[in-house]
Amino acid sequence: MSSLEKRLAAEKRFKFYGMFAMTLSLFFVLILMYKIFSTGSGAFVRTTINADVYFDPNFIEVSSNSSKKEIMKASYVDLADQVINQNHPGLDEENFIKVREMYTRKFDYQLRDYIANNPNVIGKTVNLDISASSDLDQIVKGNYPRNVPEAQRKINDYQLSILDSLDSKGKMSKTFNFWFFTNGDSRDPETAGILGALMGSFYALLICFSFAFPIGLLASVYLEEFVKPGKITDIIEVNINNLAAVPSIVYGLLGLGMLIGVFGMPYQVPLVGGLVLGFMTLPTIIIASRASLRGVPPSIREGALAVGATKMQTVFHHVIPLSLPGTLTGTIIGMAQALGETAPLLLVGMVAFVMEIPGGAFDPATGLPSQIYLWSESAERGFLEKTSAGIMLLLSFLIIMNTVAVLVRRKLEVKW
Amino acid sequence: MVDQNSNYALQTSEVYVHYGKKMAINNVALNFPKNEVTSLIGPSGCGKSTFLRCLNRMNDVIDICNVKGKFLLNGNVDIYSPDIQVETLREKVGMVFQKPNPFPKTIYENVAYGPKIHGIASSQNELDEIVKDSLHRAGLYEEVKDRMDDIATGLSGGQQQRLCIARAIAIRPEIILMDEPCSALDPIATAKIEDLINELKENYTIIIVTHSMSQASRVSSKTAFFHLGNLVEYGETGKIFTKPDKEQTNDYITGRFG
Amino acid sequence: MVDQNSNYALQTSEVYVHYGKKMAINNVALNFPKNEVTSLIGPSGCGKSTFLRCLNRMNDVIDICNVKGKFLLNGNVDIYSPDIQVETLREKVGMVFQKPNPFPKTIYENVAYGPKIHGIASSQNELDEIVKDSLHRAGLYEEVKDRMDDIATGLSGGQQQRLCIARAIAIRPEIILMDEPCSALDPIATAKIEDLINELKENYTIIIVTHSMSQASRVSSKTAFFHLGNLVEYGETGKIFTKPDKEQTNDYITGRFG
Amino acid sequence: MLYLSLVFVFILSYSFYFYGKKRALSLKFKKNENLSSLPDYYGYYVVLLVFFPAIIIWFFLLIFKSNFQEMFVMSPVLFPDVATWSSGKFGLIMNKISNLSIIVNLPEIDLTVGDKSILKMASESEIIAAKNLANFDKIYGWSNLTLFIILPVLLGFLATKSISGKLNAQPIVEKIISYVIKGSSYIAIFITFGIFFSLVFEAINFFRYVNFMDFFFNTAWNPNRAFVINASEGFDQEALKEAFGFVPLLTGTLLIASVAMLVAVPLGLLTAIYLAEYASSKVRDIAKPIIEILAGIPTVVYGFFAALSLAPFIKDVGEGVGLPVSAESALAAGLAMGVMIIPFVSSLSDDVIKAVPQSLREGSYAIGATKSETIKKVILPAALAGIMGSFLLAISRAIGETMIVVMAASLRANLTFNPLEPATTITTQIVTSLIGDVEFDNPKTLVAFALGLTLFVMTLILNIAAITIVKKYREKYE
Amino acid sequence: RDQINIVGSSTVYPYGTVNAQRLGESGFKTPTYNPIGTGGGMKAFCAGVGVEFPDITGASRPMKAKEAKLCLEAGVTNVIEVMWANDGITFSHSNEAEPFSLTREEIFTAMAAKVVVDGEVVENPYQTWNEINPSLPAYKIEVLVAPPTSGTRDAFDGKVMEAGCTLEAVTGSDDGCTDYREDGKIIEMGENDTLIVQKLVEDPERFGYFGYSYLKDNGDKLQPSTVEGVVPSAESIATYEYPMARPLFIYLKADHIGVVPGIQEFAQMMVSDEAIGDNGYLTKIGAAPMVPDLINRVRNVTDSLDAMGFDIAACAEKKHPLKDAGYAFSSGLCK
Ligand SMILES: Nc1ncnc2c1ncn2[C@@H]1O[C@H](COP(=O)(O)OP(=O)(O)OP(=O)(O)O)[C@@H](O)[C@H]1O
Ligand SMILES: Nc1ncnc2c1ncn2[C@@H]1O[C@H](COP(=O)(O)OP(=O)(O)OP(=O)(O)O)[C@@H](O)[C@H]1O
Ligand SMILES: [Mg+2]
Ligand SMILES: [Mg+2]
Repeated sequence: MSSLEKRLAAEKRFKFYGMFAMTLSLFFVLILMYKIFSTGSGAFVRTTINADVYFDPNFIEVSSNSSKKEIMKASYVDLADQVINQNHPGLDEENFIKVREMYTRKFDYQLRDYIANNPNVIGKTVNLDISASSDLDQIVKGNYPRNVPEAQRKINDYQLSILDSLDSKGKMSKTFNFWFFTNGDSRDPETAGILGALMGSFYALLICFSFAFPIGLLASVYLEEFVKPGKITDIIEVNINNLAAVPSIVYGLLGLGMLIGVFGMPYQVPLVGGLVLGFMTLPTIIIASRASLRGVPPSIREGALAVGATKMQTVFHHVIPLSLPGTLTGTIIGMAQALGETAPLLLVGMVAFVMEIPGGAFDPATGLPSQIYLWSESAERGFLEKTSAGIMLLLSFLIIMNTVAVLVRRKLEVKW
Repeated sequence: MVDQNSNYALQTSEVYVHYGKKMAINNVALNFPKNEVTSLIGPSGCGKSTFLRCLNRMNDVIDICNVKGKFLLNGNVDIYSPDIQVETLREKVGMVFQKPNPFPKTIYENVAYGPKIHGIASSQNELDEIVKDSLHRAGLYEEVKDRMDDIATGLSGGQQQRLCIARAIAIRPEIILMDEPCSALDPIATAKIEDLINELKENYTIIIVTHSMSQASRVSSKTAFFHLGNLVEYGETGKIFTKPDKEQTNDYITGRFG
Repeated sequence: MVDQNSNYALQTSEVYVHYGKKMAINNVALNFPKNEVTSLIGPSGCGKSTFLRCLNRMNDVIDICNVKGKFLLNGNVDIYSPDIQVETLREKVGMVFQKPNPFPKTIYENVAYGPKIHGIASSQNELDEIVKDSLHRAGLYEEVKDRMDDIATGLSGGQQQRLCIARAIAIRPEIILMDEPCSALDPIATAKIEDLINELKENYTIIIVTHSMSQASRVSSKTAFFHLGNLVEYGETGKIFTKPDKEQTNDYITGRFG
Repeated sequence: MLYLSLVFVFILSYSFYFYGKKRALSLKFKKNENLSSLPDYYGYYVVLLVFFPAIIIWFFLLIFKSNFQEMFVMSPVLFPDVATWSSGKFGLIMNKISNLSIIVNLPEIDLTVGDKSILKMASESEIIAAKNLANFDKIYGWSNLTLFIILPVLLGFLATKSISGKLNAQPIVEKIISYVIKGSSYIAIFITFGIFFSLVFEAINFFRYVNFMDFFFNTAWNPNRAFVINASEGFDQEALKEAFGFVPLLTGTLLIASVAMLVAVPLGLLTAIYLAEYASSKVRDIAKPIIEILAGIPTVVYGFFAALSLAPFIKDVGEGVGLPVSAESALAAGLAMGVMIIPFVSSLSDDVIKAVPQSLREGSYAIGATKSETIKKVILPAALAGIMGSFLLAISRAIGETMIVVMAASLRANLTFNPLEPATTITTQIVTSLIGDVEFDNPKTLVAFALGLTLFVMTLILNIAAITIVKKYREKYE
Repeated sequence: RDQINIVGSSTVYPYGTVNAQRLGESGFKTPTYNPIGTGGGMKAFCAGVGVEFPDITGASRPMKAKEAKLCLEAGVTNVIEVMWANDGITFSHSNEAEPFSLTREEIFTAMAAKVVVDGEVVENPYQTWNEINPSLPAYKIEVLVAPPTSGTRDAFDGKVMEAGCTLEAVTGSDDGCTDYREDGKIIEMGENDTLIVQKLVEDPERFGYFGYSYLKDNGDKLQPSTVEGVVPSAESIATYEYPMARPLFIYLKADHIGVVPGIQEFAQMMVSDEAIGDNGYLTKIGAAPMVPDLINRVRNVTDSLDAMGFDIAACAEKKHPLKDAGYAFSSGLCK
């Protein structure tokens, strides 16, 4: 009996280990999430300064019946200066510059967009929340301390006093930073957004998926179902396992040397980035897919063959559907890795400052991880929270991707 | 020697089968007359399944299995010739396996699969009809008619076996190979299958592996007795069970074997 | 009602089993006397396997299967009580499945697996002895003695089934549940297994699902007839097969069913 | 446009499948012809005859568009000396013209500053060429569209008409599909060659500077020693000898990867077992994708986590028990990396464990085995090949990771097996060498290629060894 | 292609991108910038003329003769060198700690593998700063350094380690001047300055070196040491009075001007008063302007697109018009 007790204790222990391992893994996710969220949440709000804006026709080159194109092309720098003068009466030239620095540099763009959306506002006064500059924003959010000597601050004492007086008048507030979701990269942290990188990653992953998934699936089917084990399979198998171990940066070299160098594909574009990521993901998918193909019992194949299905039909109708969940897991993980990789993108030019939002797989673009990497390298304090927010967005992207795959996977999973 | 006799649905000779180095069938020659039922009997492990699986080239899928010999379908088609399309062969030579192996799909799809890929039905209605008819003949229809969309692996052992029979007859093969089709069936279901066999033999040729002597004598006109990979005796069922030529056969059927 | 009678190896009452919403066993009460063989018979799909699997809680592993009822082992152990160790239970109540399911390991390891985990053998020699003995009793030893280190999935259907029997008896359970243990076996192998059963019943209690009436009458002293999840009749085997109380039973055994 | 036409190809192929199959079936049922193939195959046959030409046309139009443009635009009439231009110059002018072609017909108001700036710098003939190009593009677009729609549709109909009972579609289709499938797996070989060729030339260059033996057997890695003495003498040969010793990188890689695997294998495998065998399907459905997130968190995050949270923690603990721990340690990097690769093990193993047939579990339970015994003795052996695959992927990922190592374990090559000391890995050195400010043909940069090639060959040898071993133990089960 | 493609140094990246953004605001397409390092940038830039090659490369050091050769071989014969500002390398630590005033010799003595003690070359024995100079605080010696392939490291080695090297006097050669000690006191980090800053904050006794812009943005956390008594500032860097200063460059591919719009405008903006004037947008983020005659010279270059004597063929032969002009950086040109 004591042997049974031992066995049961072993059973309990084993189950506990399993549970412990799972909990620990989940706990790691939690910690990392916490790390990211605690610094990143700030990026979703931005500090604004409330001002009455008089859309003075004297300072605006366009009129209420100008076309949208004209409105978008005109300059609003003077109007912006005028607004600041009105909001802070009696500034001399030197102080004006200091106060101007408290507002976002793209203030005039904000005004422009407002006019473009409400053309008949010209000549009227509107109360607007104007975005503050990132330096001010960081002070207000407490990410940059106020109490260090003036020389070590980007916001000087005079600006601080203005800030305090604005604050006491209740003119400082915070709004949701939708720019973060609609803008491309920018070197002004307050206007920097993730959309460009998001689209870049989206196109790259689309290419990666369209390349790696079908080819990975077919290759594993070939190896598991169609060739008799022998020299060729061995060569390919060794090859694939070896490719899995090739560091991602080397795939970057491949992209640079072959795709760009030999095939003359363009630099910096998601097409090449996606292909390189696809090369990288391919072995992961193949290895996972082969493992799950192997799990399909031979009796299923025999059943299909016996009713006169061809090998091809047997594989495509019965074997692949049963192995798809495993293939999908490999794809999820491979794509997750691809989504998080910077190194190979660096060499094919997809780690870059790109402001314009790419419209397709042939436009210059950067990817989410590249963007995060670039922001994390930027000296400006405002990019610190952007980095974390970028990571949050990347994770959301990942979660959406995973959810889709998990839903598909669950649909395909047959219990038997 | 194979003679080109078209009274035979299948003719085999000089059949040798090896699993790797292990010999499983040793120089067997056996012909199967058209529209008759032939039973293969013999002790477990003697090579009945192996031999049966040669007849629709099912052994092709086992890597280590090596089949040699002559196999003629309808007196003229060499089923192991490279020109032969193994799928057409298998469409003509249907099979029910010893261990039921339904697809992990719905009951309906299990039966409809064959007709679908062979384009046997010209319309959905016709397909439904085929499925229903096949299940009916296999004696399963009543039990599953409300569960057509359940996964087939949730059926009981005997139900799975009948489903596999339904699946095999749904494509209307010329020859049906059955590897112990009634092993998991109760007497009534067995009787139904035997009725089915009797009905089918009007148009089809049937080869059945069975352990039940009584079944063999009930359904088959010819019987072949295997032992240790050898064909010991072949002949009219009646004769085999009453006065076999060989000692071994006699021992086996009287249960004095081994 | 379950009465605490220790002449019974197993007592069950008010057993209901559902697969999801589908009912498979409906209010069955059945007791199994010690050191006797009880047969469960009934048409395919009537719930024999389901009922059998309740007796060693094998249905626990099917998510959608829901078992209710009272089950007493040796008159005092409630096998569904939370205190019970399902492993001990299964060590005591061995099982042979309807579909042979050897592990993808060597033949030797398949049989040695149980004794090993239960620590039955004290030495390698003893273990070898147990394996040999079990295989021998299952009538398989002669066929596989040279292939002990081959993977068991390469065996023929009947060989696999006997291997599973050997595997089950290797741990020397008190009660053995056998789900059609001879379905894939030829008469001789069947006879061997029946001999085994006769030999085992001296010390063990055996519950066997079978489709063969003759087998049931050969090996068992009690027989239970199931139909559509209901226990229709239970009694002395002789009585059940000669003058059953119920019309249904009579119909079934005379093959006039359905 | 480009994408739309691609979608069009797919829709077209899809509908032709049904069309072809229908035709085959009608032959069989209405005309009572004997089909020589399964009806599906006639559908596929038509699809292939539609799909491949359409795709080829698509690529053709895509790739050769610029050639057509050039042929049309760069006429010697406008540019008399065009024949003498280098291809670079040709490309530049072509680019300029295509930039111009977008704007030449725009009204003044629509021009941006950038547009004006190229207009200002354009010559007369370039502007004419640009106008030509704009016209050409219009015609080309339309003719493409018609070509693109008409040809595949026509082909499709012809192919469908050609279906007869005698046509044996199956071997044709299967042959094509099998080529596609075969091709897919050969891509892996092409990629391998691609990688090999991307590395080998520069690696050879490296070995022109540094002796083979020195590279593989030196125990000191200090690329900084590789400096130029003066212009005529080139590199200081003595110093070069000592600069690039591969050994400490190898040990560093092994060290960090082992730490990572020590974390990931037990945690991942146990998690997989728990998810597949113990957890309720609800828990599994939720926990599995959450854990998979670990694989997608950008490595910068792990890097910061390892460098700023883990490393100081390890240091504090270490100093607490009196061990000398450096603030940058292989342990910190390995731990973080281990966490990162957990999902490679857990998710993939979970899948293969799930795929083990239920009847095997039942067989084991019926003998009275506990769950854990069943898992250890029956399920894991049956799933072994797949589990090994997951380990392989995990360790590959660990070897390929750089950011975490740079941030948490520093870049110091250190010949040690003590995980409490700093260490660096081969891949990390590859990345650092590649993206520095040093000129391209300096051994400091070239060593990246040599390292890449060495790693490549090393893993190749390991894989060949692995496959020989695994082949002996592969078990097939029903 | 109508969008400028810039590649090159990650040191120039913050400036180049701010400038790119301004160019974008003025009506051009905003250029892209790939920070693949000076060396990688040169390689890509010199790969050829044509739309598939970059238009501009940023460099944290002058083009080398070898690179010029590469350019020439690929047909890139018209290159315009724009030296547009200076950068200072600061030797900093946490501002929680006591300020340091160092000499280059002291830095060398703290960091070098071998140093001179009592007229003999020995393995570096120093554990704390006050062992080197009793007036320094008794902090442990620990310095985070950039990887050997980084330009910052190169510059630091040249300007500090070699300049402060005491070995030469004893051994007669400058062998080993740039060898860092290998006893764990010198920690090689990747080019991740943000991380270095955080590590410095974590352990106030540690030092690190990096570009001046990092210091500017992390004034609340870090303080620079004075070197030879000079505080790093825009002025002291511009005049090279601060010894750890270096020039920054961009190189334009002249053949691309007029094809890809905005190349010239980009360069003009970069050297305009608004950018590198006293309150210029590049100055504010840490670029130190150049001395007036150099500024005038470079503005001349960008306006007239006349390379003013910079010729890639000459550069390949290590000739440069400013090589003998006597600037602190002159000797590094076209080396
Ligand atoms: N896993 C399952 N899921 C759903 N229904 C099931 C499952 N297993 C069995 N059933 C159903 O429960 C009923 C009883 O099944 P059981 O396997 O007990 O029959 P049986 O008497 O053993 O039949 P057979 O002689 O054919 O093996 C059948 O209708 C069967 O379809
Ligand atoms: N896949 C295989 N690999 C190796 N040996 C095999 C394989 N399949 C069958 N055998 C062996 O070949 C011999 C014949 O097997 P076969 O399955 O034909 O027997 P059978 O007559 O059908 O027996 P049963 O009545 O038990 O099903 C047996 O000894 C068996 O062990
Ligand atoms: Mg058999
Ligand atoms: Mg059953």
